[in-house]
Amino acid sequence: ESHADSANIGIVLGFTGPIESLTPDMASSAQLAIAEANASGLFLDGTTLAAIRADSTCIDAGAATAAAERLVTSDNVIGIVGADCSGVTTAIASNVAVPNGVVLISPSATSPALSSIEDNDLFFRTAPSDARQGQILADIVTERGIDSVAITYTNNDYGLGLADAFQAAFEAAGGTVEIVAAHEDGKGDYSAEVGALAAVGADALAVLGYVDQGGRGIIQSSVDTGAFDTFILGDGMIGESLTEAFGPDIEGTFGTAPGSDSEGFAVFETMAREDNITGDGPYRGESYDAASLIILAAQAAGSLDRGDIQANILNVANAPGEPIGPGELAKALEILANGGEIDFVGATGVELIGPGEAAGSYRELEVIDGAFQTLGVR
Amino acid sequence: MSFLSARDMTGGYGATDILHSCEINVDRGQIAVIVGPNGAGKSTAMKAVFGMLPLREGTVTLDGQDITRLSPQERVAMGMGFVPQTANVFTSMSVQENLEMGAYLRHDDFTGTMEQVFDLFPILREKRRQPAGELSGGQRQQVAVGRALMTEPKLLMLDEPTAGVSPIVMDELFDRIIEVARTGIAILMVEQNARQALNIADKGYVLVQGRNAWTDTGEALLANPEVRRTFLGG
Amino acid sequence: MSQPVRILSLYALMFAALLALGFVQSWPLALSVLNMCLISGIMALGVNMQWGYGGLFNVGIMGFAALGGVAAVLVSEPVRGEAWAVGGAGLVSALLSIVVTVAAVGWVRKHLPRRGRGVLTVLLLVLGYFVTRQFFDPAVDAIEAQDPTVYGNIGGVGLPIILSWLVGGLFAGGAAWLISRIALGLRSDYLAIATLGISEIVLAVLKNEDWLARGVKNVAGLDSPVPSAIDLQASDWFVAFAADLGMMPIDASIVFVRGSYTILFVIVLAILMWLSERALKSPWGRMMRAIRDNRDAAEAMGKDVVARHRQIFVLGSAVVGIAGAMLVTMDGLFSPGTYNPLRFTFLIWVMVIVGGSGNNWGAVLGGFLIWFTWTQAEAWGPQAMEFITSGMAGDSALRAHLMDNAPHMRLLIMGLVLLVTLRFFPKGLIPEQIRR
Amino acid sequence: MDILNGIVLFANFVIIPGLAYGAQLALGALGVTLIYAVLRFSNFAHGDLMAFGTAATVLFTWWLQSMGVSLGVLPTALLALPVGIVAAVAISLLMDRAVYSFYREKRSAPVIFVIVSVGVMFVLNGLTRLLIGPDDQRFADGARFVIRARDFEAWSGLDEGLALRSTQVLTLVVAVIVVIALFLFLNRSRTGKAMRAYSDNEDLALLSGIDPKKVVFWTWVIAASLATIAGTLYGLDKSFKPFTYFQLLLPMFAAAIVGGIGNPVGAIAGGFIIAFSEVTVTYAYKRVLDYLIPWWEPEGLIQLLSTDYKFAVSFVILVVVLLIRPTGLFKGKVI
Amino acid sequence: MIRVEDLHMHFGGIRAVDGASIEIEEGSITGLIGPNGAGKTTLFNVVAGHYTPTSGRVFLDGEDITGLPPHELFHRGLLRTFQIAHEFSTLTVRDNLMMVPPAQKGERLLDAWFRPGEVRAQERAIREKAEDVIDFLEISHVADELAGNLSGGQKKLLELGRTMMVDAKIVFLDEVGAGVNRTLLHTIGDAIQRLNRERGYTFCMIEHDMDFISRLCDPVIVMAEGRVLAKGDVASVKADERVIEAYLGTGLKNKVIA
Ligand SMILES: Nc1ncnc2c1ncn2[C@@H]1O[C@H](COP(=O)(O)OP(=O)(O)OP(=O)(O)O)[C@@H](O)[C@H]1O
Ligand SMILES: Nc1ncnc2c1ncn2[C@@H]1O[C@H](COP(=O)(O)OP(=O)(O)OP(=O)(O)O)[C@@H](O)[C@H]1O
Ligand SMILES: [Mg+2]
Ligand SMILES: [Mg+2]
Repeated sequence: ESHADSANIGIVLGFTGPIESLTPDMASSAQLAIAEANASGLFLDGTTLAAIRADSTCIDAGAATAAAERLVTSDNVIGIVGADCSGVTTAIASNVAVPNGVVLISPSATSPALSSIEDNDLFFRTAPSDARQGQILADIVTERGIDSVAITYTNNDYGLGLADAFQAAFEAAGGTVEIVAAHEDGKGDYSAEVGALAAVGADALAVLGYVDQGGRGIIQSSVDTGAFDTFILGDGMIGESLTEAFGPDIEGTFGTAPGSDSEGFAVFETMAREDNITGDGPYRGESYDAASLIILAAQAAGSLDRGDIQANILNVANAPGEPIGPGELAKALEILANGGEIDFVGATGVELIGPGEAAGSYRELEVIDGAFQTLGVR
Repeated sequence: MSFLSARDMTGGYGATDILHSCEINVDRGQIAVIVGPNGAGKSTAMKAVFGMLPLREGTVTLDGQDITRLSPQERVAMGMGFVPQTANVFTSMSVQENLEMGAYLRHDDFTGTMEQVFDLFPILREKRRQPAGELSGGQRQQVAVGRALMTEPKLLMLDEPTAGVSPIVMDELFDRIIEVARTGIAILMVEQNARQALNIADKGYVLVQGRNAWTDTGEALLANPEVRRTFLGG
Repeated sequence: MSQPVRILSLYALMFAALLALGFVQSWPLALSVLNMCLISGIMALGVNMQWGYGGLFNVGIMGFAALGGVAAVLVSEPVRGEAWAVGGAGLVSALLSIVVTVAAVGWVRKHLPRRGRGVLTVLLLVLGYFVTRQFFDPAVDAIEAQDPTVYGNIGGVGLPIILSWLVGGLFAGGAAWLISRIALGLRSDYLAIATLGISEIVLAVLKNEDWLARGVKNVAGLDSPVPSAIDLQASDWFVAFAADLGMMPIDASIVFVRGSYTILFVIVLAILMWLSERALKSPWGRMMRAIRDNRDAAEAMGKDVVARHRQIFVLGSAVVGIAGAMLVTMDGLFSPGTYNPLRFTFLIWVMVIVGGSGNNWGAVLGGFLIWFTWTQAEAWGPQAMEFITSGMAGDSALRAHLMDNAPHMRLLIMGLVLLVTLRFFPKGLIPEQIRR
Repeated sequence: MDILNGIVLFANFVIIPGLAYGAQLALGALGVTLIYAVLRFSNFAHGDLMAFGTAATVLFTWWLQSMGVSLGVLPTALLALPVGIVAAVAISLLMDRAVYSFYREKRSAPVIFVIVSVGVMFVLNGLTRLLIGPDDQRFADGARFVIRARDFEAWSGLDEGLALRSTQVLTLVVAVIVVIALFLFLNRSRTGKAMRAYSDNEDLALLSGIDPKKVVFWTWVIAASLATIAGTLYGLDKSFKPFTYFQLLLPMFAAAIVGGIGNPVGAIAGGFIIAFSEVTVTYAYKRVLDYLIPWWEPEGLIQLLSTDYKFAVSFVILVVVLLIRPTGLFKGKVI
Repeated sequence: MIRVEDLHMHFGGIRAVDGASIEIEEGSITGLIGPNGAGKTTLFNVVAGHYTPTSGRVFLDGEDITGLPPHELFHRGLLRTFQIAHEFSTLTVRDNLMMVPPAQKGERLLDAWFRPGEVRAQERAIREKAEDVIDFLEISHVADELAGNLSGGQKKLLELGRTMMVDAKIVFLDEVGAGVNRTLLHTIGDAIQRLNRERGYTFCMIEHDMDFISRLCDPVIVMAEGRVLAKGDVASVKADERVIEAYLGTGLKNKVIA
């Protein structure tokens, strides 16, 4: 069987707009996987992969649809990594991916509602649904003996979903949630939110937002006014820039981030650093994994056909087979070429369950001596 | 050649010409008055002399110097002052500030001139702190003239300075214009109160459809029955 | 160039560009861009009514578009009996207490003497607020607790979604009517900031009142007034039909779906355009322009300026609402997070001004051009950057930095297109036609 | 003691943040209002001009920091500020020459300028990101706090802390100085009056010998300097991210308009109104009241409205102010 | 016909109208004169509904019309012109006139959309009327020009023309003569007299041109500092010492030196 010399993978992320500061690193991480496959020369007998980026704008469904449409119908991508924000992701899934039969793997859309869209089994995500994380986070908080918290979440489906899950689990475990307040990302000032949050006298503040967005503003304001010292962080808040900025001020702060073993992610971090991906925003590992899945599924299918790729995603993502960590794509391609089986683990411990989403194991992290340390995996 | 000499002025706002070879001359110390029906192009001629309207043809010279290509503010610097017919005060600025703006290019002490203006228009002294936009129509007109007087120009151009001012103020104003002219300043004005204006005019221009229809001394024009009938209301 | 010739040639150019997109890239893409162009054109038409005819500086377009959008949800979603069972009574009671409060306040303001009226009004309002909350809060909590990850809202009334285009217009028009009672006395920029504020309030409500349309959790999978591509691909007749046309079933189905929308949108636009043109060219249009030119004089000439302003404000907003409902229908998704002022207010304004305010054809063309650029600049940006950096060494740090930030060329290019167009057409592509 | 605690608590979470944010908005609004007052349009590019000027300042600050230059307790960025200002002024003048002047000559309607400024906004938006990228950048150094909350507790023996950041003090002081200076400049100085005259009636200004080029030049110089100062102070206090600066545009406009656009004093007042309406209405007063009225044991948080509606609230207040005073608190312009 | 009772209009501390009481007889041409800033225009503005007075009442035919908006007064037959011309600048001169007649079918959207025939018929009639007015004012050469491009005097004529488009009961003219060519002003004066005689219009006019006033007006009301200073026929007013001192003056001091 002969293959084309080259094939395209689409990356649809919000390069402009509210999360423009997160997306460059996510895209680079996805391209890291593509570069790795290309470097190995093993992908489908030497077919070269190219990444084509398109801008989802995060919020403008119309523009995102047009962008994805371009990738699919004009650039003939074999699969799409993306999108980011749930709204545009839904729009792309139902208006472009599904009608065209193209696989869409989102590294960051975590909304539970996405589990139930009509996707013809074309939509996958490497970021787990928020429900589980909320539970785990609540467990950790309870175990640490904190029994009253204030919650602030970024006002979108991710934040709200996570906040709801966390609140439910925490209250079920006997804790009290004193106040829940949303914050909008990208605003100029968060003293109003912090003022309200601080006024209730909770032991700790759960910040379920993004590390370089409103979440950071909340922490900044809280630290500055001395409102809280301990923060409970969702996965979107984990990032070195936080410890760089606030280091000693937030000692003892803890949180969760997806990932089965700290090793895998550490490897990925090193790879990323070597590739000049200097930021530490969320969803970089997930992006790498999403791109890897498309590549591996194509390899397993032995074809660039969109339908074949879709059929193989779950096969490569889950056991049985040889576990594959980050940086081991060459090995995986080799195994698949030889007809073997793999279980892609990647940077974040990929395990797709149910309607094609990550099962989600989480690392528990704590700020110790001004840096995040992994305490364990759940 | 006259102090101000505009010759052969032809041009307009768009495709059609409003002015057709229009000519206007004023000497130092002279009062020249332009009269004519509405829409004849009197204001347009004034604007053309002041460089606010591009001329297709013709030249304007001041004191022998060709100023046809100069911008309005360069002409101000050369000693020309102008009171337009409409929108002739800074509505959001106080009366006093309006007068100060008239003296914008002067670097000497102009309090004396301002006192003179206040003496001429006593109401303005009372209203000096009020925004000009809140003044009555006639009061505004007084501010406008006052502003131009503040520049102490060598050539003073007034477009219907007496429109809307009361008779007593109009008389004062004409008196003052005569006085100003006597100090050697050239005065060019458009008037619809044509009879009074021609009365004090050394020179009168009757403009009809952008052309010089009659040019003569004020007296002679007043005496011309044709002019009287068609433009001065009998 | 005479006006009709100008209109024809500019529209021809625009369609040529869309055709080129179809030939060079793909037809589904061209059609989806065209559909959005049509929607943008309608929105621009609505804004043009307000600004171009009436001189009303409405910067709350986003809010009206969102109201139209929520209509799509409320009209088409199936009735959720469970939600109404647990919270319906509460919601209805809350609504009733609002009505009673408003009626009471109205009565007080009409019948009581000036003195004491203010205090009583405030008292009544406070009382009404608490009574309403009394019914409202438990009802909302109950509704939102119903299966929150998938529903947690009251659903809709289960009618065909295409009806929502009308309802969306009514919603937006109704809101505009309310606003006009409050804010239309304001002028120029003051009206602008007030409408902007009100649209932010509308959005805050849509984002945070989950019981209504799920708030930031979005409503996805809305009905479609046209057959779905998947169904078409699965039906034999269509596959056969596609084969007859010599197209792949997938491509054919997508073109079919998009094309159906195009036809619907064109019909709506045509009707609105006919009404607007006719209105603008009638004595009504003359009166509106007179009001815009000089409000005081129009008032002195016997025109009820306030009523006319209200009328045009309501109509224009309703048109925006219709477009908002159409947009949500086509996306199959209602997502309040989508609505931000840049995209839904300022971009529309850019359309109107670039196209030519005061001229319906201009405003619609502006909608087309700006939307086209908005989507195409997305691809042009990186291409332009590729070109700019092509002279640099492959591994230069500057090049890497520039390529990384290439997506931001999108806005830059958008800006340049806008500036260049307005430079050559300072009054818009098809300026207001003043002489008749 | 309790009363003191209550006051300190309120000051720490409402008064001080409100003042600081208000001053930040006010500084931005001043620039908006100045452009509006003189050039007669709402400049949508102001937020991105702020971002651009600040980006230049940030880059130069980094260079200075890398050279080991520092200002001790004060942030190094203050040293870099002139460079940022020069950059912002340069780009403003360039934009004016390339874009706005054309429409001025054409005597275009204000709305054309507004839309053109949206175009300029897009361009600046792209340029800033090409220059420094879209990310969050930190460039603050020096002493962050005048008083820390914990230190205050220890020092005063109170239960509640009070934090005061140096940037807050700096912003407030600068805002006050700038507004006084601007007010005096516009109302007293020759150039300032010329600017007002020009904005009032361009033709008549020409007739008075005012050089429009000079007026326009100074307007941009001042507006761009204000933008850079505002942007840098804001960035020092929070952090620098271009997108946030764009987002600041709306509250800044709201501030300028509610105060009465075209009026510098109005801009300041407007800034504080917007800031305080955000902070006070959504604040949960429970603990403050606990201190002040110990015998009253209120249920709930005594929060007038949840923070979800913080923007809605500030806009409601804005609309109410406008209904009472249709051209803003300080009689703004109507164009 | 119009009765103004103890009218006050204050702007902050400024008392523009300060207790003026005026009566305008049906069928008269009443002149309103007075020094600049006497409050004449402000009085007009109050009567025509542009300002709500600080205190005092205005009656039209015995009916209290204080505070009614201008457009309602228009429909009761009360028209006014503006001292500073308020033309509709982006409408042509003809459209400026044609927009005036009330109760135009085409101004109602439903009719404009669905009854084009009736609208057209009405338009024809209005257009004819507009042409008459244009001819009368001698501005036919600029009939298709934008009103914003007219000369100062032409705008004044247009102001007057608008009031001629309808059947009014009473027309308030605020210095229509200022800036209008004297010969044309004569014609306008004739027209005013004709309208007054033939159609029974009542006029109240502010004017500074005493010749014009003398020719048309009886009676004449003199205002100063917000109050009525004198009232009577032209001759008596002209002879009134206070009026001479405050308003008329004694003529040029510096006589012309030939
Ligand atoms: N909006 C306003 N605010 C403050 N003062 C005003 C306002 N309108 C008018 N005035 C003042 O009221 C007084 C009367 O003004 P008005 O325009 O009625 O005079 P007038 O009699 O029409 O004079 P003229 O003959 O010059 O037109 C003036 O002193 C003027 O300054
Ligand atoms: N801005 C303009 N654009 C186009 N045409 C104009 C403009 N201003 C004036 N005109 C036309 O030029 C002609 C002459 O106008 P101008 O203002 O010079 O008249 P005028 O003699 O001053 O009349 P008046 O005594 O009424 O002030 C008029 O027919 C007028 O319609
Ligand atoms: Mg004139
Ligand atoms: Mg007057």
